[in-house]
Amino acid sequence: MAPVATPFFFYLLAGIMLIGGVMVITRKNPVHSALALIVTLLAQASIYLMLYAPFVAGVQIILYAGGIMVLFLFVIMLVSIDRSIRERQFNSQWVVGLIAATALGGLFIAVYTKGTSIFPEHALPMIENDNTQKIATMLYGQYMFAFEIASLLLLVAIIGAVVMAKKRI
Amino acid sequence: MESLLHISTLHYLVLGAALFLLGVIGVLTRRNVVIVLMSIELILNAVNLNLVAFSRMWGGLHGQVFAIFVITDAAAEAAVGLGILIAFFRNKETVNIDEVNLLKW
Amino acid sequence: MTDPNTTLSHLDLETPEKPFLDANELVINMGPQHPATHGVLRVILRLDGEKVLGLECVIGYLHRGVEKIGEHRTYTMFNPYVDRMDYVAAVSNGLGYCETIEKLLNVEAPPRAQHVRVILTELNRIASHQLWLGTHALDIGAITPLFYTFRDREEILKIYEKYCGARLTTHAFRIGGLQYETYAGFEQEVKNFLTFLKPKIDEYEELLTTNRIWVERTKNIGKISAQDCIALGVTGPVLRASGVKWDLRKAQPYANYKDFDFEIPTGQNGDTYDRYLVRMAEMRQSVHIIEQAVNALPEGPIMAKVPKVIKPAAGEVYHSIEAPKGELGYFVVSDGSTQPYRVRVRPPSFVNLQALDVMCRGQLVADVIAVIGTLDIVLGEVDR
Amino acid sequence: MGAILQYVQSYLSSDKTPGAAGNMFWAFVYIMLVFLGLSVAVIAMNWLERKILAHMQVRLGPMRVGPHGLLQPIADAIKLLLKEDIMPAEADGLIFWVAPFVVVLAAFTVFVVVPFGPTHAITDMNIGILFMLGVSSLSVLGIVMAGWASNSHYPLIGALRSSAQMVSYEVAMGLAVVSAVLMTSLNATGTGTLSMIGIVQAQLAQGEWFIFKFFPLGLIAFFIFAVAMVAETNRAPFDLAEAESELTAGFHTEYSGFRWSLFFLAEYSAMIAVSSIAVTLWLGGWLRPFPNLLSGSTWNEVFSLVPGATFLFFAAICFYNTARMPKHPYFRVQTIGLAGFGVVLGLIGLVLFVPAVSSRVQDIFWFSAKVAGFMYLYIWYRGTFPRYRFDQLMRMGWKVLLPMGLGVLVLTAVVALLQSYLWHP
Repeated sequence: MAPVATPFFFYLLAGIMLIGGVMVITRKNPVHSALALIVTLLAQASIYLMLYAPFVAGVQIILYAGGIMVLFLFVIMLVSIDRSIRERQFNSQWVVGLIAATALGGLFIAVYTKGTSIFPEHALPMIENDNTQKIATMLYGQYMFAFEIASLLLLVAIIGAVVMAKKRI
Repeated sequence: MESLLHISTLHYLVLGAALFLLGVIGVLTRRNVVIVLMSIELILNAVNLNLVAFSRMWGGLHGQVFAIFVITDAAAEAAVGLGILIAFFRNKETVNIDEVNLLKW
Repeated sequence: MTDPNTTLSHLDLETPEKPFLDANELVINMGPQHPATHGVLRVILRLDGEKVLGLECVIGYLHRGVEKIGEHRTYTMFNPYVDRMDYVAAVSNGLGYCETIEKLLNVEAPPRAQHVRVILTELNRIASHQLWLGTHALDIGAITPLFYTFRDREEILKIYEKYCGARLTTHAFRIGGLQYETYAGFEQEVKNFLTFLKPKIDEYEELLTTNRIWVERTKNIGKISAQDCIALGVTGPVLRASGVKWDLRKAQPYANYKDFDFEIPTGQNGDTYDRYLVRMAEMRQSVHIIEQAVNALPEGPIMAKVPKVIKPAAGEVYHSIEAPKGELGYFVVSDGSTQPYRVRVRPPSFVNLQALDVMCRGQLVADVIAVIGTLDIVLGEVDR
Repeated sequence: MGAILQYVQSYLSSDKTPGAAGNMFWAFVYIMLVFLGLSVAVIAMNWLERKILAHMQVRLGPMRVGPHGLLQPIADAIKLLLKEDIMPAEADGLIFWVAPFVVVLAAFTVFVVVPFGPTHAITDMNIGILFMLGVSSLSVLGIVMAGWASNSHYPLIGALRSSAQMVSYEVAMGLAVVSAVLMTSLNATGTGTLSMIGIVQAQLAQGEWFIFKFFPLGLIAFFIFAVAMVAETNRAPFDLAEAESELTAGFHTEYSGFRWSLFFLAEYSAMIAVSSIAVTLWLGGWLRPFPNLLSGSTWNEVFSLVPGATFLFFAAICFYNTARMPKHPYFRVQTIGLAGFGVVLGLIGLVLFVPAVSSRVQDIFWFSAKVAGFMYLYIWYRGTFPRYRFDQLMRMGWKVLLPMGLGVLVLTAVVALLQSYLWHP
């Protein structure tokens, strides 16, 4: 069954994502932030499904929500958070940060209001059924080099993480 | 109203931009390193959303492939970032980004 | 995270509160209400992650003042109390006490009584080892051996029940011999039990000895050297598993153990696996001893000439026997009255428990459980 | 009204899953059926585990509530529902409250794609197996949340342990799954599939269950998965997260009553879920045994009788035990109950002999029978093995299973490549 990009689901998921995003940056307790981020990520996976990208959605769930976020939670539990909760939550440059972010937002609005015309009215047709196969062909064909580089990056990241986190090597 | 009910690529882009902004605000204003790292994840996700939305718009898969690369990158970034965080925490016993000032003597 | 109420002595645990990732951090109270501490033992663990940096045992939760009670009871009246110390090896406790008082009185139990004593005590050793095996395996996560050993231990308890009416705290022996003559068919029942038990011991070994997980969980865990054992006064299977051939039944024969032929099983590594093997071998040796004793059971009286009111001459005596858990000693001081002036018990569990810290350092939390199990402690005896 | 009826009927002749056919009514019915079946399976599993474990351990197990303790799980459920729901004062309320639901949700959602038969699945996703692995990995989150929110040492250590364990074994599990998925691509077009139904159909097309494919490669991959799935569900001998001798009860130490029972429910449905992955990937899913050796319509007929015969066999066991019940007025109700249970089983068996029913239900029967085999294995492990220590567990995951998984994956690819060159040069 082709996913139906109904407005209802879009606005529901977008609402969840935005609320989750706001929670991420406002909660005192990092565990709450992480859980809000997980909700955001899962909603985003659903949005990927609406965008005819089931494989990316699956990867999003398995890697982001099931992998990276567990890592985050793990670390949050390892470092004691009692102290940081009692402290001030926002840094001293928060006014500057907000102004910069607002400026960036203004930029986005400007670009999107000006550039709407370049988007085609209707999206081009897309077949969902062999999405995974096609992605696989591209990953192992056209993007082979990038794929290998990414694997190298992961290897470096693993070694780096181990070197930094381990007390005695 | 009509444009609100017909979900076009622009809707996804606006959502992505909003998430990006949230992430930027988080990175710029929070003191807790963990939350800063999570805000970076938000930014990366906003980018992914745009990539997949554009991929949908053009009917190609390059955007999706690129999104997968970004997710890989995010995993690497999270692993290294959290590794640094743990090393930092062990030395300073805090997760406060204001105190990451070893270069400032 | 640190419990402010923990009393700390040799383990300088009073380091300031430090986060979990750092060394010397986590202090955990295991027990006294922990399912794997075999009663009310409280262990203060100092952990680095899951690695044990040191630990301290806090005991006394089951203290009933048995030694003090002894000073206010006559020699005969105190006899049942000793059963309540190591309640899974009550017969051994009784044997030790009775022999101590006999030594004080200079009487000797008649041969038939000696034989019956050996039979019942060795049966008790088997029962105690069975209970140890079941609970030890349960601690390591194998739940099935518990039911097998309890099924077979039941047969021993049935023999006790038929002999003296009690199953656990038997009060089987009296000063100077036995209270009861064996019941009709006692010898046959014991023999039947031995033929029943031999394949069962193989069955326990089948479940565990070559089980890879069991071997991985017990080999090189809780190692203790022979020197450490001797320095700490550790006795029993724990000492023998470290390679010291020391068994009071051979070294200072009591009762009539010198009449029987048996081996002292020893290990080499002093780890949990060796202690397991030593205890399994001891069960087979006990079977062997009982076989000899029951086949050579002499006729005759079961009670020596002991006065109705026991009033030993003033003096003191120390006598120890090889209880299932190690050297069980009684030091009794008499002032010539009907009540002991002082009774001091040297319980094997209490002394063996000292080795816990040595055995657990550098191991993981899960190994502490295995080591507590392998020490085979009974808190009733530790706290008395 | 007629339109609705037509909508409902339109699916019946379809050869697709309700999700694929886009029929919301039947999708809903299937969801309800799967949910119901799963609940019944968990209840039955509860009883069976206690009984089988008890018989392994020379004891009887529950005997009081109902004949042979058949009503024990229901009594337990009532007890758990009526118990006071305790929340520690220092706990993080919201997370403590949400955690069990997350675990249950993750455990139940995976059943959306489990194929009980070619048409008996709620839906058939293009990314089926990826979806299953991904969603089942979400249950880690619930466990971590529960352990952290309890604000107590033992639950926290239990949660850390189980999250580390599940994340580690997911890697080996994923590699084993990939090698099975690789085998699906051995067809004319050379493209495999991630869809659960597609995987079983690939086994049907290749005429071989993947456990026997490229012997022993399929077997090794299956073995890796079979070990990893026990670790993934936190069951013995990998039940470190709830090792009662070490951590009292692990991450759910502070839970009681209804919410504790949700963890219980999630654990068992997760066991069923991973078993169904294993069955789908390596044991031919809903396919009947010996499709090649005992082929032909006669054998098809014979095998179609098996479901009914199985139920009749269970009914016979019930009647045998009814006859063995003590003849005492005290046991009258229990005897009648057992006989009634036997009658119900027998009636189900008889209904299963009706060809129309049998042909539709056969797939479900074979699938469930294979899953039941795995459930028995779980119980058997629990009765036999001691518990691994945490570092040993990690060493096994990373140093044994992971290299093995990589090796099997590479070898499978090499063999598949050689085969394709030899066959289509």
